[in-house]
Amino acid sequence: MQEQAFIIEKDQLFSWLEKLQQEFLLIGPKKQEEGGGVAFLPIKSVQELDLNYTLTMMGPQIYLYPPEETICTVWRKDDGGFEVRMREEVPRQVLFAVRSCDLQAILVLDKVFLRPGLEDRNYRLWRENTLLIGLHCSSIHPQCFCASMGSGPFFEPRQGYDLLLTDLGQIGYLAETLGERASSLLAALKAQPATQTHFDQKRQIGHYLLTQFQKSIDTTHLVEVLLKNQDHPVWSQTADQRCLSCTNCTKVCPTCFCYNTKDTVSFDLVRCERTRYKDSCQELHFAQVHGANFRSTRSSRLRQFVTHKLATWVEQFGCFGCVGCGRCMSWCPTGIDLTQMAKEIMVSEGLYDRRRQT
Amino acid sequence: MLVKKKKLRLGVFKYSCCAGCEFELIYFQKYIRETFDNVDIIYFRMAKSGGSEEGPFDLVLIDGAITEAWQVDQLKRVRQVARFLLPIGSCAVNGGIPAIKNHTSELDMEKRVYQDITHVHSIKTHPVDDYVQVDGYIKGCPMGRKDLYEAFTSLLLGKRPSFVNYSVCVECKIKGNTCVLISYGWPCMGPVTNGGCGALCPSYNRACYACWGPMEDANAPALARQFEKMGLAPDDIFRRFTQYGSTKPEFRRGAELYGSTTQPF
Amino acid sequence: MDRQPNPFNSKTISIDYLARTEGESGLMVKIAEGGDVQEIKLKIFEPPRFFEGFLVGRKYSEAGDIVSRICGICPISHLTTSLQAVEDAMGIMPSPQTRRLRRLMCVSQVVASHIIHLYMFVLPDYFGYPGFAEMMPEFKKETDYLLAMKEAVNNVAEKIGGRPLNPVSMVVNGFTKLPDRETMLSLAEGIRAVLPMAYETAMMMSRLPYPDLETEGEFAALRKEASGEEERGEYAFNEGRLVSSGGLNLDIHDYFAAFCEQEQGYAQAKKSFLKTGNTYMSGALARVNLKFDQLHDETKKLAQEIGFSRPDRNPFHNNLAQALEIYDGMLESIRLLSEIDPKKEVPSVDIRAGEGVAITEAPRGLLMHRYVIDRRGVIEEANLITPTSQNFANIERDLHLLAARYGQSDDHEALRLKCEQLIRAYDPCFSCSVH
Amino acid sequence: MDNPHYRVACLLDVQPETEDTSSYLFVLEDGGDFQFSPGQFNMLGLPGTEEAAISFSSLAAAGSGRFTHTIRRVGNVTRLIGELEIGQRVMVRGPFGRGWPIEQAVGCDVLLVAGGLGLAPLRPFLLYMLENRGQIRNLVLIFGARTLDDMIFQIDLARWQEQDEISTIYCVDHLTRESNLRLRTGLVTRFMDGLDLDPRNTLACICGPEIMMRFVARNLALQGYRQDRIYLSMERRMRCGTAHCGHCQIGAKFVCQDGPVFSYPDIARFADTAL
Repeated sequence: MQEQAFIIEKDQLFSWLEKLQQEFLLIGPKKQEEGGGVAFLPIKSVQELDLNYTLTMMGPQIYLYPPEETICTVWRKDDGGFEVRMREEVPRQVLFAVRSCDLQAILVLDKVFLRPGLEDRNYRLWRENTLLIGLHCSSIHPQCFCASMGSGPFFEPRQGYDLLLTDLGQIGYLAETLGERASSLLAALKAQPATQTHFDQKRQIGHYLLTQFQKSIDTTHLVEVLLKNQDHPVWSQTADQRCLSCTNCTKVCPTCFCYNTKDTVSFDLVRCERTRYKDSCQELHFAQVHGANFRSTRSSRLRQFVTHKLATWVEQFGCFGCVGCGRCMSWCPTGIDLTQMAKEIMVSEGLYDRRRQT
Repeated sequence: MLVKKKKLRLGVFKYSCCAGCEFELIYFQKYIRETFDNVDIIYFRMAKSGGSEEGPFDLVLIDGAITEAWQVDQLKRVRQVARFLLPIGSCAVNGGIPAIKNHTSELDMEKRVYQDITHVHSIKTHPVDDYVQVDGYIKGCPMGRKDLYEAFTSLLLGKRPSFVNYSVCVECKIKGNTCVLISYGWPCMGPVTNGGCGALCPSYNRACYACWGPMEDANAPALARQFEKMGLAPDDIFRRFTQYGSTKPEFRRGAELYGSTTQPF
Repeated sequence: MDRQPNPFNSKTISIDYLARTEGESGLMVKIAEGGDVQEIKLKIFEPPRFFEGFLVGRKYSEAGDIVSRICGICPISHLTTSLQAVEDAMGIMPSPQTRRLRRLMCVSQVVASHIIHLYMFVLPDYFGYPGFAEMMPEFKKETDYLLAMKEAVNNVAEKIGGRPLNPVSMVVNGFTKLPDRETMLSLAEGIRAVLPMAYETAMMMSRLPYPDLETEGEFAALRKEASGEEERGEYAFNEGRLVSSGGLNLDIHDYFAAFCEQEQGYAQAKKSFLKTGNTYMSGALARVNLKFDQLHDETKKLAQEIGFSRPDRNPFHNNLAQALEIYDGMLESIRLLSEIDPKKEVPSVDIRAGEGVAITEAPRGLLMHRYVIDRRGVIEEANLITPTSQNFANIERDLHLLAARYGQSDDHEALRLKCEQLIRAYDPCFSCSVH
Repeated sequence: MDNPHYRVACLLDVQPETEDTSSYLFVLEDGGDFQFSPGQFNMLGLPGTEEAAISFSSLAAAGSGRFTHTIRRVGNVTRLIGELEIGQRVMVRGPFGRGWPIEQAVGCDVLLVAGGLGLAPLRPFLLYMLENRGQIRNLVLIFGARTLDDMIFQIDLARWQEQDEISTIYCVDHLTRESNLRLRTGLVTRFMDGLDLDPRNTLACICGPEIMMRFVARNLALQGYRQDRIYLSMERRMRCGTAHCGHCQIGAKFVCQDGPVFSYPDIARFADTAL
């Protein structure tokens, strides 16, 4: 694995991106026409990029795992057989300026969809055709708590991305490459190699950012405490009073991977398109089987979401399912905050001092 | 081998409504040819003269809410000869707009419109499933084409259709719409409203007004209380939960927090 | 020996349920043996939904969404009328752009409604089919025309309004979202592509064997005269003065000075009359008769080609007038789509108490909404008078004429068909009429 | 291997079991081999109906590409499979999941408890045990159904009750008519005392409605059977079979990959089950 670090001037980087656009579809943070929020959208000109964003509603993962996509098309042949056509190719794309939490979320999705022997075809196609460029945050949103979840503000794992950028102000970007693909693409740039000073600067920015968090959660005993408190009143109270089962939390969550499939047949019944769409455990029918629904109550569904992200995920995949991006609470119509629920349980276990709650 | 298709014997019955859903059916966008190729219209007054209401029917679509007693009688007869019966559109599914009158006394309501009310035979507005068992709902105002397509192709294939049963929010997220409730503080009914419209209103910069009616098991009281926190007056909250689908317990529970949903005669 | 006509030995046409119209109605025609018409009753048994009743107590901002559910075919007319009545009550003058976009929406809806009416409701009568579905296998070209034209005009309402039925972008004082210029131009292209089909449609309609009849009522319509530099006023749909062939020329606010409404024991709809006691006809034929000069030149030429001469008093020719309006509406849509370059405007409202009236031309005729609104924007009074109520009295009067004229010569079946054809020619909407 | 991976199978034979249940014998159309172990399942589907997870009710026959599913016609997929004629095709993905812990049976008593259609996934396990009878000690089958007419595999049942290699207890809720099967009346839990089994050294495998498994497992635990040797097969909404779609998750487990056969303690610690 090839690891290199360069200093790239900002103009240089943008012109490099423009060149990349000849081969790749560029996707990056862009201010939306309506509402003024920033979203990951296809970029026509690099001027459209908004690199100071803190939070997008939908993570860049929607370009690796689309909320709706076709898995295959099946034809009924005249001889009674079936012809199954899988998706063969996807466009080549660059995901630019992905924050640390979202890089972590992509690692999580990799664990789900690229498990050896059980690879998901579509996800692999998207992933292989995507150049992933990270950009570290330069400010912290009040809802962010990535530091608590170990997924930010700087991205530590040396895996998953192609290029990782840190904004060093006037000096430009510290660019750390991973793997052959990014190195060869950057070769044309003839950028200066980074020095220890630059890494020191990066570390300083990291230290500064760590002081900016307004939200945190202590994860030391989180897993066992949550698993122990499956019947805690916080579940039913929050569910009854505030949870709408609208599924927004799961739809915006960058690690939520559940999907459902749906067949659409043509009127002549010959052609069938099998699509999958991101499903949600908050939806009433999610755990419906013939004759029973294992999570028919709203509180059991809410508990499933929180305990999965913060507890059972660890046993499943060896990491938290929550990357601390704060999306679920930001886009919850009633502002349900999973860290608050977890803290309430910890308080009742005597593990958390109420006064320390933020 | 191709699936052997039989033409569906179709009946369409109209009760109290604007007939927009029937209209939607006779002009089922690109699929009108396929639709008419695959059905035998047995009874559909808006599209065909004559026709018998005796059935039997493979598929009966009910358009409109029940507001008069004769409709109940006919509906029950039709149910007996229908293999599959689906209410189409908000009026039939949840009372729709005609159910707004349920929150005023029936007599007052009639007197506002007619001087002589002796020829009026209205009862309170009821959705179809208050009287007969139904095999699903094609929601929408007018009914959603996606669900209509699903109903036809499923029945041709011989399986039960599966209709959209998630909230409008899901479609907003798929489209990447700015959330009008959170970003603008508008009282959007999307979180408790059944999806299928493609998050139409939020995509057009306005708050969802719940024209598809409640999503199953929606927690309307929680949203109603959120509206109160956002500064809406009680009567405004009441109106939002009674414009559509207040015959359904989901919305009624939201409305009841801010007004009376039951009225004496 | 000459047998004296026995008044009790009458011929009765009784239709329990009139098919291929919007909404529910039946018909009863009784003709004495001698040919005297004894009784005509258009029994509109569409159940009342009490819109005028439950609008009371609702917010001004809801009114448009609620009333658009009066009618599944002309929701845009109800919506536009409602918005304009609210604006009238609050003293709001929408921007020229808003007014033009509304006009575009209304034109597209009139065209769409006429297309469906002619193809799906009218044609089966003249070709002897129970419905259009049964015609489709034989009439492939007509089916193609129907689908292509409807799609092109529906696209306009869908792109601008969100959906063709019950659009969502139209609100008090504006549009919540505007299409971009590219969309407008591509919509114009779409309509241009089907324009020849509209021409063909008019030709086809002109060849149908319409019964002879002359209505005795007046024609009433909304008319807007040319102002300033305009060569001719626009063929009014949403704005203008009330005019009639009887010489009426009124501000819309004076509607009640000239028109009145009566309840009928046998019908859930009310019947409108002129205060003079005369009946009147509104809708496509009335519009074309009263505003022929304001049609596009191409339409006038088409009118000549299909032999339409005005004033045309045959109510069956309402179908011809509709065909002309389809063609003219497409020309007008193309003009508006090519001209309007939508600029962002935020629809803002200062809520004020007041009384407001609006009258528009729905596909089937004049549509009046009147509201009284309190200072919080809550509706205190609502009065809606729909096209079919306006035409109700004249339909029955025409049926009377028809029965008198053909009652002796036609057999039962032929007369029944003529009665149905006459009612359908008016394109009545019983859902609207009762509401 | 990339997922999903669809194969096409052809219907060879249908054996009616009860009024709404039949056993369907399929063969892979690509001529390939199909290896699977008792307790595993396939995703069966037809274009237009999505898919349903169905356990194998036969033992794999090496090199034949043949497999049997015993299916009750209750849902979209199963009803349409029920309408298939011999020679028609289905789409197949599989085999998926972890089956019964065959290796643990060696040297032990084996108890099988089945309710209704739950006998289908246990049948290949039982057939395997009978083929390898020498490796285990006592073998007991308790099978319950609502009535005699709800009992599947009646030919097998009749044979097993006469075989010395296996002790059988068949019970029904209501005795409706006579048959050659020796039937008792009552729920399966009524017949679980005094079995000729060594609680400390018994592998217990349970399959049936979740509520039945709950009481059987609890009953066994109370009788002193080793809980970690009680196994049950969970029915969940499995959509993908490859632990991607998330529908079948219970706690940290994916039923389609970690199951459908689980040990009792594994399942009992999670919420959202009847256990």
